[in-house]
Amino acid sequence: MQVLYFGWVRARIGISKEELSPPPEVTTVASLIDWLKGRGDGYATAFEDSTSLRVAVNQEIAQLDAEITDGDEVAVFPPMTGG
Amino acid sequence: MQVLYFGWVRARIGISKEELSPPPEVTTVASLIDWLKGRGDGYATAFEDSTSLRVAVNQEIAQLDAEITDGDEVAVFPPMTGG
Amino acid sequence: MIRVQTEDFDIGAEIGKMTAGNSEIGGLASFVGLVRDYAGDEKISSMTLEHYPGMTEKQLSRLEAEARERWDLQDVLIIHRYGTLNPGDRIVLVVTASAHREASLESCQFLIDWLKTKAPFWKLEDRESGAQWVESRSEDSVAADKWVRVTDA
Amino acid sequence: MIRVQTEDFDIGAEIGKMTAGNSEIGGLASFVGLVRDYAGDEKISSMTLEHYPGMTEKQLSRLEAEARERWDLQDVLIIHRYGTLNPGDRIVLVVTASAHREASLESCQFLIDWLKTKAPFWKLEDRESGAQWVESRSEDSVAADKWVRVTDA
Repeated sequence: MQVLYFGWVRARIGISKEELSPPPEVTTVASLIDWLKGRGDGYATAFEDSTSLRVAVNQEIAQLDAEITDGDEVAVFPPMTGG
Repeated sequence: MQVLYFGWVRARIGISKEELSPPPEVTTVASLIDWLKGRGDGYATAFEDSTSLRVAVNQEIAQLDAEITDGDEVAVFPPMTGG
Repeated sequence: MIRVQTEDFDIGAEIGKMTAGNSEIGGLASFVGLVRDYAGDEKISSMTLEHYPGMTEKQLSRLEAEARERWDLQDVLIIHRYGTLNPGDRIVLVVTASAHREASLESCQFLIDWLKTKAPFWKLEDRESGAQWVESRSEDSVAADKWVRVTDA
Repeated sequence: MIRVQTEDFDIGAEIGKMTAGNSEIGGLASFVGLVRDYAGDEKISSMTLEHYPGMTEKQLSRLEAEARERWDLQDVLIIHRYGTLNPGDRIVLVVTASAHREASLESCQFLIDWLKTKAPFWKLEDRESGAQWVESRSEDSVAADKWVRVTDA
């Protein structure tokens, strides 16, 4: 599973992209985020406040409870500030 | 008194500007228009429907009952179509 | 700034001049009105704009002042052409610049809506069937009236 | 048409290309967003825009399609820059062209409002006090939400 981070999520974690193989209990974006929190302080800080997180699955805006599988591209980022 | 015509008012009357000395009973734009109607067919046709006429006195939008005096610049025209 | 002229204008150059050296501008909205080649299903070969010299400049200056009073604007430009124009030719340019996008977009819309009914221009279209004066549209009055403030009534 | 690029753009040239040879366009609205030199009372020395390559293009194309579905448009152009920009630099250009001014003005406002909350860009300001991520504003969500149609809810 390809996981991407942008904005201050990326800055706190320290990397912009990683290839991960989460355990079988990770079936939604929310559970992925919970699992990621255990990977280090940067992740814990980045994912501290889930209300300030936005996600995309396969480059489409999704909700935290969206289901994900192995081949998906999942992105976690702050609210977008385009324009 | 300087009187100006624009748009189809000008086209119907056939001139764009004239220097006039209306009689003393002409004290408002409406009475000026009534008086002008007697000056020829072009005027009568141009001023046929007073609801489609707009006026300006001294280059300021005015109403038909606006008072006018000798030195004024009075303009009569169709609704404006700027932009 | 307002300009009433027969010559064409260069949108990029005008916007460039406005933003050069003013880095307080966050949003810049513009509108260009052009001569269309059809009125309904009738082809237009040209359009002649007549205006009221003197009053036109007064009215445009007043519109600019009104926009600046209602919104916090860094700059305003209104250019309105007159004379004979061909389909595809530019007629009018409105540019508004502000620190914030809302002010620039709203004031640009305001100016265009008011120009339609408050700028002393009249348009004569040269159509296949002959010359035809462009009539004012009731929608334009409605659009202009939505900007009237209760305190003005 | 949409473009995501680091390079600057030439507003006059873009608008010129759009109107050249299309005399069905009666109104053309545009918006340019620029980097301001201050955030509150703090001076900004530069701004770095990060985006989500792939998703950005998808989202901008979707916004263009949505605008074309809602309004009768002759043309749409969205150019969004990324990378490091200085105060006064252009960030984004939206141009909408239609036979009628209302459609061009409304759709331009719509696109800018939706870009704010639906285009995957994030902005890092280099301020006197250090680097600071630009936060999303609740007003921007309100502005974006006003375009949500009942049928979409």
